[in-house]
Amino acid sequence: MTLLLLCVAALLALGAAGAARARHPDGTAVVYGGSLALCIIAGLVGLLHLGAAPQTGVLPLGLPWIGARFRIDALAAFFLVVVGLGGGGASLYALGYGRHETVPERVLPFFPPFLAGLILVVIADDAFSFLFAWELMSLASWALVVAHHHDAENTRAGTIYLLLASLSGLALLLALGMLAGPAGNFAFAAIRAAPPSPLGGLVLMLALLGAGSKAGLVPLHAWLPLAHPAAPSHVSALMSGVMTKVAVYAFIRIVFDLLGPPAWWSGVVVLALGGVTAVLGMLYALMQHDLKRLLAYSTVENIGIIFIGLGLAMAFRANGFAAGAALALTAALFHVLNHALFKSLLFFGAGAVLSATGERDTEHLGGLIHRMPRTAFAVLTGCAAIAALPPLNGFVSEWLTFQAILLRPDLPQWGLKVMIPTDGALLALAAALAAACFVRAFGITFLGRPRTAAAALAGEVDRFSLAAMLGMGLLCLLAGLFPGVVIDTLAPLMQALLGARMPAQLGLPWLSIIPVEAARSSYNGWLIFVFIAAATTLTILAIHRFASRAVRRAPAWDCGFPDPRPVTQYTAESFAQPIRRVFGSVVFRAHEVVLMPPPGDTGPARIRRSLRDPIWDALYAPVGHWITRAADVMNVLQFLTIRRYLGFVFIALVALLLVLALWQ
Amino acid sequence: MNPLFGVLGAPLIGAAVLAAIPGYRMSARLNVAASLIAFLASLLLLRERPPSGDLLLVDDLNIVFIVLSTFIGFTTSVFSASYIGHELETGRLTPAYLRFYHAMFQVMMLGMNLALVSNNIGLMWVAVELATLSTVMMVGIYRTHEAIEAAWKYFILGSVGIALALFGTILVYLAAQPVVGAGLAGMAWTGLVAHAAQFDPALLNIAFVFLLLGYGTKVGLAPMHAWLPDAHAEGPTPISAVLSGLLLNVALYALLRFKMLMAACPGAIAPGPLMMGLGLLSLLFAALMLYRRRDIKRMFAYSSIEHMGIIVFAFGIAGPLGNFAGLLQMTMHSLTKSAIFFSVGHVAQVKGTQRIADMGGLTETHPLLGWGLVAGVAAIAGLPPFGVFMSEFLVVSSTFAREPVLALLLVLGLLIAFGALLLRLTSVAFGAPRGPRTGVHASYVPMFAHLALVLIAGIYLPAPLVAWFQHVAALLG
Amino acid sequence: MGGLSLDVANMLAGLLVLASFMMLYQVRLPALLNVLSLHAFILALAIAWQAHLQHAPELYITALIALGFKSVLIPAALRRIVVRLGIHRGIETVTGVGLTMLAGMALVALALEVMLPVTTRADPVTREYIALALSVVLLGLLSMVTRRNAVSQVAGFLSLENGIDLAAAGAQGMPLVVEISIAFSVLIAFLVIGVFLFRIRERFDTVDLQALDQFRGERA
Amino acid sequence: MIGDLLIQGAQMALVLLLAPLFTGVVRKMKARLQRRRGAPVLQPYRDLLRLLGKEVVLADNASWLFRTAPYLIFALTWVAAALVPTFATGLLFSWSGDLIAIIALLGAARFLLALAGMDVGTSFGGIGASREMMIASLAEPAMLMIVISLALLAGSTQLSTIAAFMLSSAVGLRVSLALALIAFIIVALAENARIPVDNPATHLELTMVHEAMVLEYSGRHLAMIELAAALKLLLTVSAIACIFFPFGLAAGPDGLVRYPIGLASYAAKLGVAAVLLGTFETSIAKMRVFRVPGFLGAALMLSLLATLLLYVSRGL
Repeated sequence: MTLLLLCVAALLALGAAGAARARHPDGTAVVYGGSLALCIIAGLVGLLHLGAAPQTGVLPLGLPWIGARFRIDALAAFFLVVVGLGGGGASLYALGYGRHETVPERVLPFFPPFLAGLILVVIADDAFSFLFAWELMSLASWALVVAHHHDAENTRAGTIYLLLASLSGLALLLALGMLAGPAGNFAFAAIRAAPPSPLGGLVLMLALLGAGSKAGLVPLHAWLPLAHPAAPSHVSALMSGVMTKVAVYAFIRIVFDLLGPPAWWSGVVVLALGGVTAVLGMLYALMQHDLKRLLAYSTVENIGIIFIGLGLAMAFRANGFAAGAALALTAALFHVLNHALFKSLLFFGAGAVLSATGERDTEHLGGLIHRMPRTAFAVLTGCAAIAALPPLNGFVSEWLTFQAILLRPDLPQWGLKVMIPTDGALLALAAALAAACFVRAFGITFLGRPRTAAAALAGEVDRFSLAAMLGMGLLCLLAGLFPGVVIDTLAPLMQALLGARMPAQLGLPWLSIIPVEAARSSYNGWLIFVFIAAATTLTILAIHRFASRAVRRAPAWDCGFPDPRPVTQYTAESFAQPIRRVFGSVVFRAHEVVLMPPPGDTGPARIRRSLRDPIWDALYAPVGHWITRAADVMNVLQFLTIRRYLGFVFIALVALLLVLALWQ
Repeated sequence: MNPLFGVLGAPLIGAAVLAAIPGYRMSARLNVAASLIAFLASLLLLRERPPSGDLLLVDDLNIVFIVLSTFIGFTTSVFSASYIGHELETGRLTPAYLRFYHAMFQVMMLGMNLALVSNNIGLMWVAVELATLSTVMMVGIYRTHEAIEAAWKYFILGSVGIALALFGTILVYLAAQPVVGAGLAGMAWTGLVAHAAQFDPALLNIAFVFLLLGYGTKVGLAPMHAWLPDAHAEGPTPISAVLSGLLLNVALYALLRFKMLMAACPGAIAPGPLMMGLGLLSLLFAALMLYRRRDIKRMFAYSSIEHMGIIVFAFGIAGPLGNFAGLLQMTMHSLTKSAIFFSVGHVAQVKGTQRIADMGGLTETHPLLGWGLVAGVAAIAGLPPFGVFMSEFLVVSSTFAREPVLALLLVLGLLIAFGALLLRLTSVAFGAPRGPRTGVHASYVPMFAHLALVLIAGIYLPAPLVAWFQHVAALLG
Repeated sequence: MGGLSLDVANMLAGLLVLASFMMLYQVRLPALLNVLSLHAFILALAIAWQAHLQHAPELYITALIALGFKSVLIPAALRRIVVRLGIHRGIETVTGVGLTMLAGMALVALALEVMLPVTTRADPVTREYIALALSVVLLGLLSMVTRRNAVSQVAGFLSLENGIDLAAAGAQGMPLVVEISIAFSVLIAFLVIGVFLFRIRERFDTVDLQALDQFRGERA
Repeated sequence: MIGDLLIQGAQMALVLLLAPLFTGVVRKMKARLQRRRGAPVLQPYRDLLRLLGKEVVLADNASWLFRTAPYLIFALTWVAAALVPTFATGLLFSWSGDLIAIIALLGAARFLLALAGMDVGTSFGGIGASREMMIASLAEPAMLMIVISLALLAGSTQLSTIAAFMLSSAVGLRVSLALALIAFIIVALAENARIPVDNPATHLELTMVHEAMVLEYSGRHLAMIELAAALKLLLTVSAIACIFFPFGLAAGPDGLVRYPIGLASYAAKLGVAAVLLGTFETSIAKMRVFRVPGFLGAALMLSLLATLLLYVSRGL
């Protein structure tokens, strides 16, 4: 615990050092090297505490009569590991990537405090410290989002981000305030000891609002696709991979730890939101051609998957089915870890592409697999993992979620009876769309022929970036091959939170995983991997040995009409067109118009497409409109005459006197 | 020697001397010196507290205000020294006006300090009036049409407010007179609070209505707020800082005293709901008004209204948490808002305008001012690691557990206000630089001193301070 | 205290209220200032009567201030201003005098309804004084709100302040009354000087948007 | 153990050997129905051998991904096929992946194929990949919903367990099973690029999906992809047979006698499937691409309905 707090202090100091030495050539190395080391320490501390008894500490800071309380229990430890992994990876990556930064003085001072905020949220053990860290995390990441402030889009993104972050902070504040009661028992220990709040449902909804808006749950996701691309790529990775997970942590902490057993309908709400988020997030992602924005929307999708798991856990818990809740929560947390890994990797890849070509727009890329083979390989791993392909890790967590969905068809409540299978369909749809989305993302960016000179002249990125990407890729593979390790590591956490755990996995033959019982379902990642590897190798060997191995290079065949210009390739837009026609016409009111030149005109035909963001139109635009209207109406009050202002005083006085006269 | 002589004498003598001295450098230094003496004297008050007399009183409640007031007076005088020189260079002010300005600065400090230490509600009223008159002068000092209009508006509304407050004061005396007896004792806080239980509650109720509206005008509560934005916007920036940082507090202090009186009288209406209502109204109103502001100082003036709303709301909610939060919020707001005005003042001087549209990219052209402003706005918006976060945390959480609906309104107001501040901050501090990029001879010390204090308070409140605040909070009921 | 003294006190306070109504009614500026002069004169009498009743010699000072300063000096100064600004012939466009008078009646009723029940512990003179003082205060505020002209607003404020003076004088044994009335006089002096110095006429009180644009930084 | 290993090996070899034959039979069937004589049923083997012997003509800008993809696609499909019981349940490694894993393995193969289609940067590759992923985005969820409804019935996602459950008398006739079967068939047609979703025999630009993706492939690479496609077809048919018509499936350790029965019934089922598929494909026209979503959407709805019915009542 002391070590961890020292880590946080060191990170804050590192931020100060970053401010002081930002322009110095070794400033980048010092800051990122330092944060790498500290993240490793934090991750290790988390790892050591995974199975250990909770450890607490108090500092005489924060709310004076409570102090800043900290506690590492299994839940906090797990998320510490996630933070350590994501933060460490981002720092390592930034050792190389950060050297291209044009405004280091706007990035270096805020990166370590951002990490400190992430760590503090996870270990905070009273409402004040928790929210303090929560807002610190928001503020530091906001500063990073607006680092490249000359671009008006970035500052707009920052504004929307901080506004929604503030909403989330206030919602959590309300939730925790309700839990703490009028006497202000803000320590989590006191909240746990207190009898369950009679307004538990309200607290839960507020927690959902607060944590959900930070995590990017539809319809509160609006900031995410704006802010994540705006930040420097290693920060995007951290925001997408880790910060949204910390929001998930907040939800779990409040709902599963501080609040008593939830009502079953709250499970329905969470399941519905999770399912909608998963599908809508992916559909949004499919409509993007900005690489980082696409990744950000894919984060929304994954948050949806995680919340499906959480909703299942709540539904099971509400029905007193602890073992099922353990399975669902394990699936959710496994996906938390997985997403942190592959989303970091993918954002690193996007950053590598950005620094190699200066482009984020996939329509201006292409053919990078030739110029950046290692990056391409790492990104391909990430794409396969996020598309839930076996034997990588994304598949395992989604598989576990499916197992949880299949677990109990006999829950008594009708809401759950309808919602759970629907979520199954939504999850399956989201997974299939994810595969399409990442085929598109990887294919357009890395495959084919370069669409611009920048893409044609790109070069491989530096060692640190590659190390970070390949490291994350390796972790994705390992987590996919040996999921039993992760599940067993999570077991003490489940035991502490739910009073039940999944069956022990590590003792099983062949290191398979069996979520419930052998006859029901089992999966063995490494064996499948070995099968695939062996089959591939054998085939190649056999064919090369017994058949032909001759290769001749020739121009592409292309059905006999090869066109050397890269414009004839499929673009991101055209790739998405079938899906846009199938889903987008309803969801996004997608509309296509082909403008044909008049006969005789040799100009090209043009296609114009339009999309509407349904959620923005239905939720954010009206709110903005309403506030603008109200502000306009109120603004009249700035330009009244003194007489009118006196009139207000007069009316107030007479009204109060009248009230008194009537009241007496 | 009685430290009160320092607190009151330094500005009094300072005013007299400054009125006589030409030459702005000298007088700016003297101004700083006088403010420093007052501040040091107020620190001495912490160590030894003079016995309360018929007219003057130092107790646990007002000492908070005195120290805060003299401290901000001191830092503002330091800021003013560098600010005012620039005004002279650009010709906005002449040496004669500067002489007047410095003298008035001390008169204003005298008025506020006197209002804070007076034991007599009549004397306090006179002192508040003195402070009002001197600030009216300062607001109109640039003699532009806008400044004169602002000063006039301030003057009229302030006068009406203060007249209502006087009527309320007379009614309080009237309620006290049968119990305490005629004479000075009937107007002394010490006597009033001690015997409040036997006062006629109905009379006190009416008195409180007048006092709330009267002093509420000076606090800047909606709908009596109209003078405040213009007065902040058109006067010299040090005065804006003092107005927001001090004068509003002085009026608030008066309100708090009367609230204690009400609380001590069992039959009287609870002042809480009234204060909560006015506080919420001010918060929501100011939050919406923030959006259409084009003048940066006027915008922060509205933010002061917003915060005064929160503070009055917190004191209205009362209870140990509410009062503690109110005190803390008030202290933090004073420090932060004056720091913001310190920054804004220099910014406006550099850019030659107060129009938000003509500023941009400050963090790039003037990093210290720009980041100072960012930190200030973050602090005022209640973001950690700054002190306002703690007070808003306490206000919102303690309200929600008791009055969920009110808390939701409070949160709504906070969010709306935050949105506006953030929008404007973004356009001022970030983006491509707009307007002149010339350097500035700024004194950063006051601004960063305030921000540092706010930062420290946000992370660590020293135990004695906490105990003291808690004690005061308990006094407030 | 005899019945006569009570009656006199009552009559004086009542006259003050009546004068306030006259101010509400008056639309021509010079006439308004005359009424103001009368208003202050009645106030001076009322305070003097209180000084006599309460045996409080310092109240005579207050009465003298009221007489000299408010009844003579200030109206005279205002008259000069009115002439200087060239608005002495103007008729103020106050809409609905009748309505204003009705509102004034309602306010007096409200003041009595509010004050009389709560001052049962005070002595009868004080009771009357306070209740009528509140009426005068409210009427003064009303006239400020209904008038557009700066001078007539100042006049309204003066009558409001007279009401407060009446209350202060009526509160038995209230200390610092003299000091407070001096402080108030200073305020009023500033007010008048302000009107004079800054040539504040009607220009800030127009509803013409063009003029607003000119004088308010916000709309630029 | 050894016996299981043998069975496992035999099955893997069997599907590999049978796959081209099944394709050949279907083609022959279709030819006959169209009153053509058609190629011999062994023609696919000859095609494969010929392709294997040829040199690979690689587009100039093909990457390493393009070259490795065929082998990986083949391997993934083969591993998936190895997990499906053909004539006997109780495969040695069947527990290493369940039905969901099989779908995901096929999904991985498709993922790679689509990428390979985009690698050279031709417009046809893009067309194919884009349409394939659109079709998959509907077919995969439908498939998973079918799995869910089966799993709810059988209490397991393990193919062997499901087959064993179907063999038992507990099943009876159920609405949801019928719905699932129809949906499964629709999805199977789409997954294997059969009429009416795609036409495996055409190279007409605007209609092809699967063929467009493999347009640039030649030689042994093409052979691998063709073989993988054939394997996938066989796998799907085997899965349908194993789930919905598990008669004769050899299960348990109780002796070698059952294996010949299993083999025979498997051969019979394949024969019936080839006839049905050929007949169906001959009697229906290919759809326009944008009619396909409706077709597959119907499958998705049917399967979702099947699942919902099961949640509502286990008896349906």
